[in-house]
Amino acid sequence: METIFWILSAITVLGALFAIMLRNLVHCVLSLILFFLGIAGHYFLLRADFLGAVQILIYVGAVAVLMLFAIMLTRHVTGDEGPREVLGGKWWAGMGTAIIIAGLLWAIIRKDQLAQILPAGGAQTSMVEIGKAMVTDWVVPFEAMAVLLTAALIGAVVIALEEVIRRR
Amino acid sequence: MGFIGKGLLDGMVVTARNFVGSYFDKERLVTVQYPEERVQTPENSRTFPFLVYDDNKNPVDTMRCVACKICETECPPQCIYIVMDRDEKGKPRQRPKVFDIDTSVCMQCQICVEVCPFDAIKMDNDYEKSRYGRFDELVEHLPDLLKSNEYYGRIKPTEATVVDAKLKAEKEKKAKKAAPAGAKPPTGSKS
Amino acid sequence: MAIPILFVLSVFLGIFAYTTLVERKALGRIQNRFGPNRVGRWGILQPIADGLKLLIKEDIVPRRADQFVHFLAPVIAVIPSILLFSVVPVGTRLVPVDLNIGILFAFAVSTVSVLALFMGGWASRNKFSLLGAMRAVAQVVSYEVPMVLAAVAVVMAVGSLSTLRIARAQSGGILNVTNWFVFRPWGFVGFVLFTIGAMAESARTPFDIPEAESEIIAGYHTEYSGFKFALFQMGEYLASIAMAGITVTMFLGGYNGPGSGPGWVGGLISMFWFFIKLAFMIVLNIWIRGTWPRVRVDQLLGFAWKVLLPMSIANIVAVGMWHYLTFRPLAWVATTLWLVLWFVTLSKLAATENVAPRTYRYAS
Amino acid sequence: MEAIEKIKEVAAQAVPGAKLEIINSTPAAQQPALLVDRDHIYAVAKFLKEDPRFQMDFCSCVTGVDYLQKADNPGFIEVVYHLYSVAQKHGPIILKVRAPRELDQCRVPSLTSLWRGAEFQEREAYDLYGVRFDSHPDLRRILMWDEFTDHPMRKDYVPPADYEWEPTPHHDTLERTVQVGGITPPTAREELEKARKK
Amino acid sequence: MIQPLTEEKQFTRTPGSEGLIETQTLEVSIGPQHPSTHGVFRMDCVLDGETVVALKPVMGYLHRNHEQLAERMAWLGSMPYTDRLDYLNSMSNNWAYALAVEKLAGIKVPEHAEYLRVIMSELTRILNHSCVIGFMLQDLGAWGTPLLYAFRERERILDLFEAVSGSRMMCNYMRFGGVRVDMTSKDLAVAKNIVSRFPRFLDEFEMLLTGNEVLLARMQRIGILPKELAINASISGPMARASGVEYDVRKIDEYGVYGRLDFRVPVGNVGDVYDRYYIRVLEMRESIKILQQALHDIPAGPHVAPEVKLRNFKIPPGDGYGRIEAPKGELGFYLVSDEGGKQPYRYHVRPPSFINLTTLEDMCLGHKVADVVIILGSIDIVLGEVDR
Repeated sequence: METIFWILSAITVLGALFAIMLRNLVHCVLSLILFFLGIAGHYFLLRADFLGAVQILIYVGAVAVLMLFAIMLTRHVTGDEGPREVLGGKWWAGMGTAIIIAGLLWAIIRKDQLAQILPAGGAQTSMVEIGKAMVTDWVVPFEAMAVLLTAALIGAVVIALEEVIRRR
Repeated sequence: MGFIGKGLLDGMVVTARNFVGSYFDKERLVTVQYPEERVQTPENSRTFPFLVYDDNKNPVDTMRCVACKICETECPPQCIYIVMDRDEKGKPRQRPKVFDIDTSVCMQCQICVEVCPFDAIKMDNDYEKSRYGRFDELVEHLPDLLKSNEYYGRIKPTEATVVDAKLKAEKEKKAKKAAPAGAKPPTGSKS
Repeated sequence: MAIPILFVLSVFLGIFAYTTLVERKALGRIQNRFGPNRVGRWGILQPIADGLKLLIKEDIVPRRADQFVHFLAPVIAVIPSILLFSVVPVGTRLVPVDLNIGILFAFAVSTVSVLALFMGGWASRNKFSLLGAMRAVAQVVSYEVPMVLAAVAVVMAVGSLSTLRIARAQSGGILNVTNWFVFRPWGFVGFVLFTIGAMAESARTPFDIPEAESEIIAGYHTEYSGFKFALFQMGEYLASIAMAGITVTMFLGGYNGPGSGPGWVGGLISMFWFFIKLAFMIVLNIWIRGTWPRVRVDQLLGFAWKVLLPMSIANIVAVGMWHYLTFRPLAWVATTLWLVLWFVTLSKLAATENVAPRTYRYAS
Repeated sequence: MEAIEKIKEVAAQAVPGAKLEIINSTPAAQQPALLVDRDHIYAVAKFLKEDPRFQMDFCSCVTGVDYLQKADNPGFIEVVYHLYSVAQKHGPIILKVRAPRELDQCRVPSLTSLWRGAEFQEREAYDLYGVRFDSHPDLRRILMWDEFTDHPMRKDYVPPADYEWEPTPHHDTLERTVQVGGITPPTAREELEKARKK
Repeated sequence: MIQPLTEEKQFTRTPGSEGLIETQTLEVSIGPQHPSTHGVFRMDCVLDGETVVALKPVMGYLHRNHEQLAERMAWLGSMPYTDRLDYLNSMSNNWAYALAVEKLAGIKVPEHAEYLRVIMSELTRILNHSCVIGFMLQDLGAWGTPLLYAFRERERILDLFEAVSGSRMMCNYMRFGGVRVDMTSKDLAVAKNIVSRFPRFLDEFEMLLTGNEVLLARMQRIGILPKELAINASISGPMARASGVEYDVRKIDEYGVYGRLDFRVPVGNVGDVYDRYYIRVLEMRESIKILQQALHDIPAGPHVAPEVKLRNFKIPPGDGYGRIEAPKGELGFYLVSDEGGKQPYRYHVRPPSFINLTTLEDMCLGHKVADVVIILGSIDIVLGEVDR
């Protein structure tokens, strides 16, 4: 288990690093997918099967593919981008961010109960519990999210329609 | 009209019928498995020309071609090359010394056959002429081209009967014409 | 656990090899030809010959291609297809992995395969490949939604995502047959929707637009040769076989059939039934491939969003009705009416002037 | 439809200044043509297309013919238009127009603006005969490749001697190929030697 | 096939896309090596996404200067070369050339020969149309099923051609003043058999295709060619008739014995790909009618005019144009004879499929790449004829 954890972690971190460091945009997205898959692997390792599957389904199957699609529609898909400097001259900004995140993480690990290792309940329970939680305790945020997404959807349609009309 | 999707289902009925039919109906499965099975080519079928001779024992002397070069001039892609044979004194011998047909150029149009006044060149129906070489091996020379009248009669019986009858009649006419003139009767009858 | 996995790897790869042969033979007969019949009797060794040929072919990579991604794409194409088999219950005693989230896992894995198509098409640096990749992405993303929704109907009826439990839910009834979901109104509609979705997902005719050979040569695998090409083909065929297996599990009763049961004998019989049904699905695929022309990419997307999606949502409602109307005859009538109503409405909406019979006149 | 003399008369009235002439076909074909001068071909064609008596709305065939210099004329390129009427189902009226053979003077007005059907055919005539059609929308080569410089259907066209050796039984062709040089397979030389020995 | 990708040349901005999402057009060269260009033909397409915004046909890859070859040989010598123009329909090509020469030389063709010509050319027409529909469906992605059904029926017709003329495709069957060989009574019986069973095949073909919803959705309202443009662009044959042009050379010129035969000319209303498909089906049915009459009425007599010489055939100086309704459209031969008259001074083919390509771009604009190939398929080109 331990070994698998480390391998997965390495994959995840490498994926994340490549995603920001590679030159070619499509390569970046592919690395991002690697990162998503690593995260999904972690979920599986934690026996949160449902979350892992959803992670793949949503992030790999939909989000990343949409990103690729967007790149293809708008960019020079076949051409390489010019050399990109990671961080550029603003290395101090990156350092600052890293320090802040490290501090936060440290605080969380020290204090919060999130860091406590809970007994894994298995996939079935996790799925049932997620479902129950969604429609009981968290029903208001859940619905709010739904409304928000619907609004975004309608907005996108309206914008697209305007363009279609203008094009005619 | 029916419902949406009826046309699609109709199509599937047709293909299913053909699928089953191909196992039972010879009409539906027209493929011929070539090296094992062969189609009987019809009599008129033509591939490349050959030269007809009459006597099996002496093909070169009894070939009908007189090297008149009509086919050479009329051949649309100009795949025929003829050199007339001459004896030592340079007198024409009324037969070709060289008769080449380039089968890579020949387009099997049969015009040489039609224009030949001597019925000397005819169309073969042998279609297995593939060779390994692209150049010289595809040029057919006189020995390859000579084929007997029996062979001609075998591959194209109807046509050959007509030709034979015509030649015979011509010959008799010639003999009749020659006889009163007091010349020698023809020897070495071809019939 | 090892034995089922070995079983999956060997048996399904064999099925893949011979599916290609059966497909070529059947297409040949549909088109009044013989099909391959030269390698061995009835061409029985043809798949082996094909494999050997593809193995020893030169592997050509375009000079300007993205070498690494170009190499990676065919590998990625195969992995999810093989993973899909892990959740397909082949018999009562033979389930490779009984995941609680079986169906969800299947969908999650199958979405990854689109990445392979995209990577292959993008990395080839060929405009036709690129067009193919774009089409593949658009198509798979669109068809995922109605397909998942069609599966949701079954999940709702069973109350579980586990493929094994879905299969078990369809046992019983007369001869172990009448309880198959396809013999329910919502199940039938779901079956049709899911089959269409599965065909589109695995890019089979009439939805083979990512590799439409008459339009964009070979789509995303235009620039692949040799074994990489074979891997693409393998991934595609394996995915379509696995999708057929999932369809069988969800709608056609899975391994259930007359005589199937928990014992060893029943287990063997249940495997027999499963493979019979799988063969039926494969033959249906081939038959359709031999008959229908290909749809166009925008029509395909329009069909997915305008017809399949509303229909699958209506189907979910139908399952809800089925669940709450416990008086079965009433449930039958109500769900059937509901679904027919939707079908008719959607057909009316879909039928524009573009699809209409014509009349012709003769010149005077 | 009226006889060609009538058409000539009507056209001469409609297009003042046009020099018209009747050219006969072979005696059996009975397809006399109307020779129009270059400056008035467009007007005559437009008239024939639009006049309700003719309505020649279908330009069936456009082609060039190269007439070499002869005793009685200096040689010219002739462009022939075969016009039919779909509306009245009659025809053909054949229009001919002549241009000098010299490439820089070989120009005639394009009739593509009257009949789209002439577009590719005029391009073909340009490609094969070198006739420049003025105001043609897209006068490029169509059958030969763009880099080709000559016009192969002209009667005085000499094909370049750069063709590949073919196994021809005609030894003069073979000889010429070898003489011209270029890349000839060794078999060609052997073949020639053989032929010479014969 | 595909030019190397150069950033500057490859992408240009879509016209009219200012202020919208920035998209780039893609220049794709469909052909000359492409599965559905029916030979070596190229279409330079500019695509916006999948939509065609510009398209230029490029031809000439199969150019062999057929016309110049003909000007270097005797009149008869070109006859076998006409087989190679539209290699699906050698019989009607032969007829067009023979007709033009007969027109120039004033040869009267015996009636028996005229009937033989009608039989052969109508058989050619059903052969061509069924194959074209097959090719078109191939372009639509039907995996060759309709094409192979069409080939199955074509096989019987080709067998008849071989039995009569000696060759399946390069028939070289017609001669000035008639045909080369007479059809025996056995051949006529075979022809009758073909004709009697062909409607059954057509019914099966239509059951497979005509009502198919996918096919309707793919074909209807695609590649519309308006009637005015069709006439103006000299479009002929089934393609023009699908656009509503009531023009059939068989009816207008009444060459051969068509004046005596009873048949109708189907005409479409919309002028889209579907009309072009269905007009061909209807034309096949009419051809069957013609064949039935011709096979029934065929009189006895010589199969070739006896006064026409094979060798030293000469035509008096002058020119002339002869045309027929070939399966692809109006096929004409413009011939000029010079002094001597032993060979053509000018020999020009009016190839229908070449001229029908004129409006390819007009029909394709605004449609998808997938439609371009079926529009091209519905034009029915044969590159042997386009490039000559």
